[in-house]
Amino acid sequence: AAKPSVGVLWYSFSDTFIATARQCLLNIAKADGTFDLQDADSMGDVPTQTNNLNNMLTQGRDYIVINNINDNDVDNVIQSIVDNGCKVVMANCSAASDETYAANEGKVFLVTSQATQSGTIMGEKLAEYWLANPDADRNGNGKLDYIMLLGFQTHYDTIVRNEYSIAALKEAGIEVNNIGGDIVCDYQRAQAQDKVAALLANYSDDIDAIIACNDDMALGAIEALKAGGFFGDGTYIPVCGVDATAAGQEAVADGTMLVTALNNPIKLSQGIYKVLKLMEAGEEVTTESVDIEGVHVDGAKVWISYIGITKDNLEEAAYDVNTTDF
Amino acid sequence: MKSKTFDTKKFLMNNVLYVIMIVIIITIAFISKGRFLSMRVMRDILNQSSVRVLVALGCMFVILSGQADLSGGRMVGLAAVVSGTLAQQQTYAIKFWPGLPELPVIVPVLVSILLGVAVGLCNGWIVAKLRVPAFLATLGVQMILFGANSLYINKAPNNSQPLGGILQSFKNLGSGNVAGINYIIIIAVVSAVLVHILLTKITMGKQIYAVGGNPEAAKVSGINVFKITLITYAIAGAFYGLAGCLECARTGSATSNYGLSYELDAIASCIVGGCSAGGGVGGVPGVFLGVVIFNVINYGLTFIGLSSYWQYVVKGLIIIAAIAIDVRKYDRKS
Amino acid sequence: MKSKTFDTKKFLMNNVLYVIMIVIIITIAFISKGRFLSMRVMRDILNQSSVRVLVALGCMFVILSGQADLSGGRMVGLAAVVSGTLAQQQTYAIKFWPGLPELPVIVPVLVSILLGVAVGLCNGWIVAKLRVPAFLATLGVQMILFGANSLYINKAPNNSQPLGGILQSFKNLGSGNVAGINYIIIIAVVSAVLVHILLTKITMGKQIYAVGGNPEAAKVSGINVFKITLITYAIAGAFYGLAGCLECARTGSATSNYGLSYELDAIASCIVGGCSAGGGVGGVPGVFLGVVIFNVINYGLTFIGLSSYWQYVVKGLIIIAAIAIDVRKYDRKS
Amino acid sequence: MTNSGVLLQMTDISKSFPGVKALDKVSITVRSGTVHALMGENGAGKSTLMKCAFGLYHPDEGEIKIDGKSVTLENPRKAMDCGISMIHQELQPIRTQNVMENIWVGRYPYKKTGPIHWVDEKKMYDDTKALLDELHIHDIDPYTSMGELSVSHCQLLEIARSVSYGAKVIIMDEPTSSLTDAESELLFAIISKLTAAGTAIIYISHRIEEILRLADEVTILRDGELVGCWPASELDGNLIVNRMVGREMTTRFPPKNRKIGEEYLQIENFTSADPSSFKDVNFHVRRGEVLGVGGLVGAQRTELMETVFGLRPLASGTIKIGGKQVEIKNAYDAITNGIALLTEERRATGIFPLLDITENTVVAKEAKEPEYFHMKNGLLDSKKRNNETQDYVEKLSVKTPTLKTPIINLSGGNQQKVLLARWMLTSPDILILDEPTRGIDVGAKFEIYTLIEQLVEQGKCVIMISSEMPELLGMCDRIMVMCEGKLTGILDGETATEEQIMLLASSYNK
Ligand SMILES: Nc1ncnc2c1ncn2[C@@H]1O[C@H](COP(=O)(O)OP(=O)(O)OP(=O)(O)O)[C@@H](O)[C@H]1O
Ligand SMILES: Nc1ncnc2c1ncn2[C@@H]1O[C@H](COP(=O)(O)OP(=O)(O)OP(=O)(O)O)[C@@H](O)[C@H]1O
Ligand SMILES: [Mg+2]
Ligand SMILES: [Mg+2]
Repeated sequence: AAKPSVGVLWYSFSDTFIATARQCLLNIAKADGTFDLQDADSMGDVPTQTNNLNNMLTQGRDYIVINNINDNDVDNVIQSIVDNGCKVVMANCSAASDETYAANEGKVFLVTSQATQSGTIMGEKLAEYWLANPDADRNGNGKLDYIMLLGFQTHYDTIVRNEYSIAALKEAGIEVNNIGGDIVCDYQRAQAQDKVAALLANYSDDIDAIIACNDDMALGAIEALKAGGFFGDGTYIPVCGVDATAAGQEAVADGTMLVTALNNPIKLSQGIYKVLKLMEAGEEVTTESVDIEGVHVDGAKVWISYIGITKDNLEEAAYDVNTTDF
Repeated sequence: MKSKTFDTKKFLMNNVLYVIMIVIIITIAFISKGRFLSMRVMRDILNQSSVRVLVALGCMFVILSGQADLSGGRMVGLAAVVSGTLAQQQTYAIKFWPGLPELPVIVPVLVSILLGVAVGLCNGWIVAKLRVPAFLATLGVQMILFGANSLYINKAPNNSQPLGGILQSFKNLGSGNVAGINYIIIIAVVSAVLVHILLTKITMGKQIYAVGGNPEAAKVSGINVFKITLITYAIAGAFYGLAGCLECARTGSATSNYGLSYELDAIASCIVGGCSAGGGVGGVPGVFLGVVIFNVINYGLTFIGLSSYWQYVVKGLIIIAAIAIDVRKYDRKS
Repeated sequence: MKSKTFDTKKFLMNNVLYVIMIVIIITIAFISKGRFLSMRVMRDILNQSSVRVLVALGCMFVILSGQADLSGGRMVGLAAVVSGTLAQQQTYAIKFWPGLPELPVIVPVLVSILLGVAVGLCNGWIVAKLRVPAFLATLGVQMILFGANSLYINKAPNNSQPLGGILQSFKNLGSGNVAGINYIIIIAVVSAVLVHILLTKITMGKQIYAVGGNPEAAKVSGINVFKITLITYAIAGAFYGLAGCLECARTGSATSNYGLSYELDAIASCIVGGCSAGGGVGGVPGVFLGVVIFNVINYGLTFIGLSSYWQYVVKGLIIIAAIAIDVRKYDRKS
Repeated sequence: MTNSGVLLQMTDISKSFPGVKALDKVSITVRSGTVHALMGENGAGKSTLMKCAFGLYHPDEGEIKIDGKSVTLENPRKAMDCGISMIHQELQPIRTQNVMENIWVGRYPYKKTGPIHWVDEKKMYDDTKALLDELHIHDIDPYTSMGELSVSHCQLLEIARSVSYGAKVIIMDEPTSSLTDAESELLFAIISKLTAAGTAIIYISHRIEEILRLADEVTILRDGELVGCWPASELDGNLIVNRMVGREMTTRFPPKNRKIGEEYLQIENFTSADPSSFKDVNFHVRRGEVLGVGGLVGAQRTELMETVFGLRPLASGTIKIGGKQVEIKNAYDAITNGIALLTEERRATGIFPLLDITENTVVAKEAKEPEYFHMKNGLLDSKKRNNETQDYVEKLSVKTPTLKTPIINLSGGNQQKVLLARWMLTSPDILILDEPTRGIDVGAKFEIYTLIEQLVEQGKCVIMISSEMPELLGMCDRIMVMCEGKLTGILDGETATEEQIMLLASSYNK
């Protein structure tokens, strides 16, 4: 008999995190061999995701794994998949309404980190640094003057990282001041580097911190800071990133990046695959049956925790993309 | 007799592309063990082509008149967002315009189209009156549109979130059907037919070809080149607006990123469909075919599960090979 | 006397853009209370312009010869990734080519350039021999390049991670300087001067203008249009390759997304700088200025802390306004 | 002269371009039912004056009156509404559209439903057919794509178009320059029909015989200034020429002093790869000889010569130069074998419109001998390029403000001279000229003939395709005549007559 088939819709193959998770899921599926698994790229675009989903449904897949970006139409999207006779794993995206999970018990699961955590981690670590270093207020205005480097404007991760990092700072009782407004760098290093260079030329003495919605942009900012004379002679500006890419970890190691929030792509892939296996076997999805460290199950929701990676816990950032365990 | 030779040639030309498309379809069908040859696949492809057909039809007007238009994609995005904000449920928590009553479906549609026309008139005016080269003019407008869209969607309480809570009646426009044929397919086909009539049966259509074929000759023959330029951009804008509105209806959401690089796809479809980049040559059947070919490739390669990275490579190769074969038929004739 | 009038016109023409640029600079300086007028800002802007100048110079060759090239941006991306993988430290955990010894800086540079030339020759061959319209040909190549790049960078153990662990010697190429002037600025300026000489003082340069000015007439005059087309695309490719390699050196990293839409910026800079999209008109000083204007705007608007969304709007408006004023100067004279 | 019947009156018109005062207080008065010839050397300002009358240029000063009413002609549409139509000297048709669309462009016949104007294809076809029939243009189908037609057919259609407006004043800017004699006769018949009906024709031509035959009045310009206006009856050829060039000119052709040598170029069994083109053509040219090529439109003269030059594919046949068989696959091969070809379609295959005079002149020489203009360091020697260009500009009296002027800004005749300079500069052994004096004024023609004469005296070969009989008879040692792709005869230049040529040129016609 033909293997059960899985269609995976990733938000964007150009995204480092997704590319890694994707590769890992492919590796696991190949090694395990239970499923016939194929994936597609939504290219960061809702219409493309819609097209690809139709395509998958037409092919008559048994399972759909969807890294949904059509955030505000989630319930419809999921319901339409279920109505086509597929079971769904929502991957690394915002949750559907509770009714949707209730109405499709055993057919719809969510495997995700809480994206908001990534913002919170950056905010908390920055707050810690700020409170521990009185001279972190470089212009002495009593406010934390920060630059916020955004990915794509309407990308969910960008929105929550922006919002929750600042919220965490305020939570810690710190007054903040934004410099440069919304700086959109499309998650790209070169753009971040050029824009931070320009901001530095004007606000060199004011900037207290740089928050970037991913490591690439954080690294671009660090290059610009280096070119602007920072880091060399003890002048330091904290830079926060997300993803804990290999290059990001290096920067944390050499002290140029304060923190990077790790959303472990391996755990995401493992979690997705585990849920697929459990559904195929008709078993219940629980924290115990999923059995991945740092992952807990709450009904139909499988949560993976972000961890903040700093100099002190670098070893926790290590993961092996080529693993085939799950 | 001469007119007959010409038609045969034209017919043959279209044939080459049809043949190529059929070859692609058969190949994909073969790989997918026949599953590709189903009504559902056909409907999917037409469905996905619909919005693109509208964008390409709009773009075609500008290309026929000998100009270029890079603003199409971002106009689609703006229209998607604007129509989305006008078609939200009363109950939606972060309704964009909290005070706004639920509007009939026609309102966001009309607003999108009118917005498109307005932007198109700007494009045309900048090109024809300010004499800014079309590439730069429409690139500039593209940036402005994206900026405006970003600012708009960033308005509180929405704060850059993808639009949600779209009215079911509006979404039906994008996903509903009559007798199994989706509305958007009908809209695209009807538009194509109307444009075909406009271009071949109406004096204005002929004038567009004349302006694109040789603007100087058109001018000395008393054609108001300025007016024609304005009109082509305005019609293009109208189609982009309609397309954006339908894209929102179809997906039930909208972000400022909608429509990204649709204009390049549209230009490519037009040229694949036989439009000359210099203007004056081309028509609806070719452009329609061009769009469908692109969508067959996109859909088909995903259908057979080719990895996205390989899809780029294969798609690039197919386009180049198809056109390289397609241009060959001119050889035999001259 | 007569020749004098003409030169004044030409001088004035360049002046208009210079004047516009100076107005922009003064406005920004005014807003930033003078801080914009510093050596550091100038150096930053030139620094950020350098890679773009190289891409625009390459693109200019193709535009001058009357063709189009959309493959530039993705070629930059491919060259950035390839050169990055050839310039990693031995000790880097996920070294792309684990067995590879540390190579001298010149190797990745040369490989990038040669790769660019090879891709350029493909472009030229598809356009000139297969007669695929340049827009489609280079769009196809663009897709293939991106696909190839994505596949390459996805190779284990790297698995699509941004390249890291770039050798300091290689990074120095991008950020080092001599006498306070960055290497990349020197490379850009020297390239510009060489290209200027090639175009104005070498027969081949003149032939490129001729081919762009009227390919039929060029053919009749004994120019090998095929060869010139190949050469222009190859030179363009070489510049893209060099630019990509420097982009990697400058940022100390590379992903498959590097270079995204650089080709549009390059085309826009060329046209702002006075190149005709139809070919045969334009030159290095204009293109250089065009690139710098774009970078002054980009840099300046960020400098004064204007939010990205507003930047799009303002940038679009400035481009349209600048060119609308720029074309006016022809009026006064005829 | 009375003011009766004055249709168009232009008074004190001035117009300047960068570096040129093209018109300086020029006046012209055109009467109903007359042919008003406008004459002057290349660059005298004829086309510019007419473009002012047609609303394409706006005069810097001066007044235009139509039917006694002062008008401002903002654009061609306005001029047309005022009853003016024009045959343009340098206009290209819309190649992508068919014949009838080209004729009715901008005023397609239509049927109205509400605001919609449906193109009335049938009426358009019938009207075209009727128009072409009326003008005795029988061999063009209204559905033919314009791009497939020869230059002369395009020109005939341009004439048909201008007539179809039913205008009161028709401006004809060198209407016969790309027509053969037979076709020109067609035009003359049309003109007499029109004038009989009261239409006024403004007629620009460099062919004096035509002027003397057609014109009622002649206005002569020189260097943008009005020389004067005379009734044609008071003028003869010499008077016109003298007033145009401002000096005595007695002969039309330079004295011949030819020493004809051995056969140098031999064409054997030439058959085109295009089955509808020439077949099995054999001819030769001797050193120091001018070989004329005569024939009607469609005789495939152009195709034959372009094939010799390597621009079109050959099915079979050989070329021998100086007794040695050579292979010519493209223009470069031809040029390096000492052949030069001045093509017929100046705009399409001749000029580089936006490049300057120097670039336009040196391009072929540079392709042939890249080192020729090099300095010792391998860079181009601008001075040498300019000097050699300047030499030819003077030798051919090209009227241009500077060497840096884009060639598109030159008058048509002066563009032609620059192209001639381009080929002379390659110092060819075999110079093929396809309608070399098209649009060239008498003075310049004489200069070109003199150049040809000098070339043959140096033992070079010249092949000259021409549709101007007097030119063929006046310049050629032998005249080869073609008809529908076949060589129908070779006549001796000394003894040949126009009748003989015509007979051979039409000998394959039914
Ligand atoms: N658009 C233009 N820009 C610049 N100069 C021009 C332009 N048009 C014409 N001229 C110049 O004006 C002068 C008159 O040109 P015009 O075309 O009227 O001459 P013409 O008498 O028609 O000559 P020909 O017999 O060669 O056609 C020439 O010196 C020409 O170079
Ligand atoms: N009857 C025709 N129908 C279509 N195309 C034609 C016809 N006659 C000529 N042509 C085209 O016009 C161009 C010139 O052709 P050809 O050599 O036949 O003319 P020619 O006798 O040299 O005329 P001319 O005296 O104008 O130079 C060629 O491109 C040819 O294909
Ligand atoms: Mg502070
Ligand atoms: Mg003239």
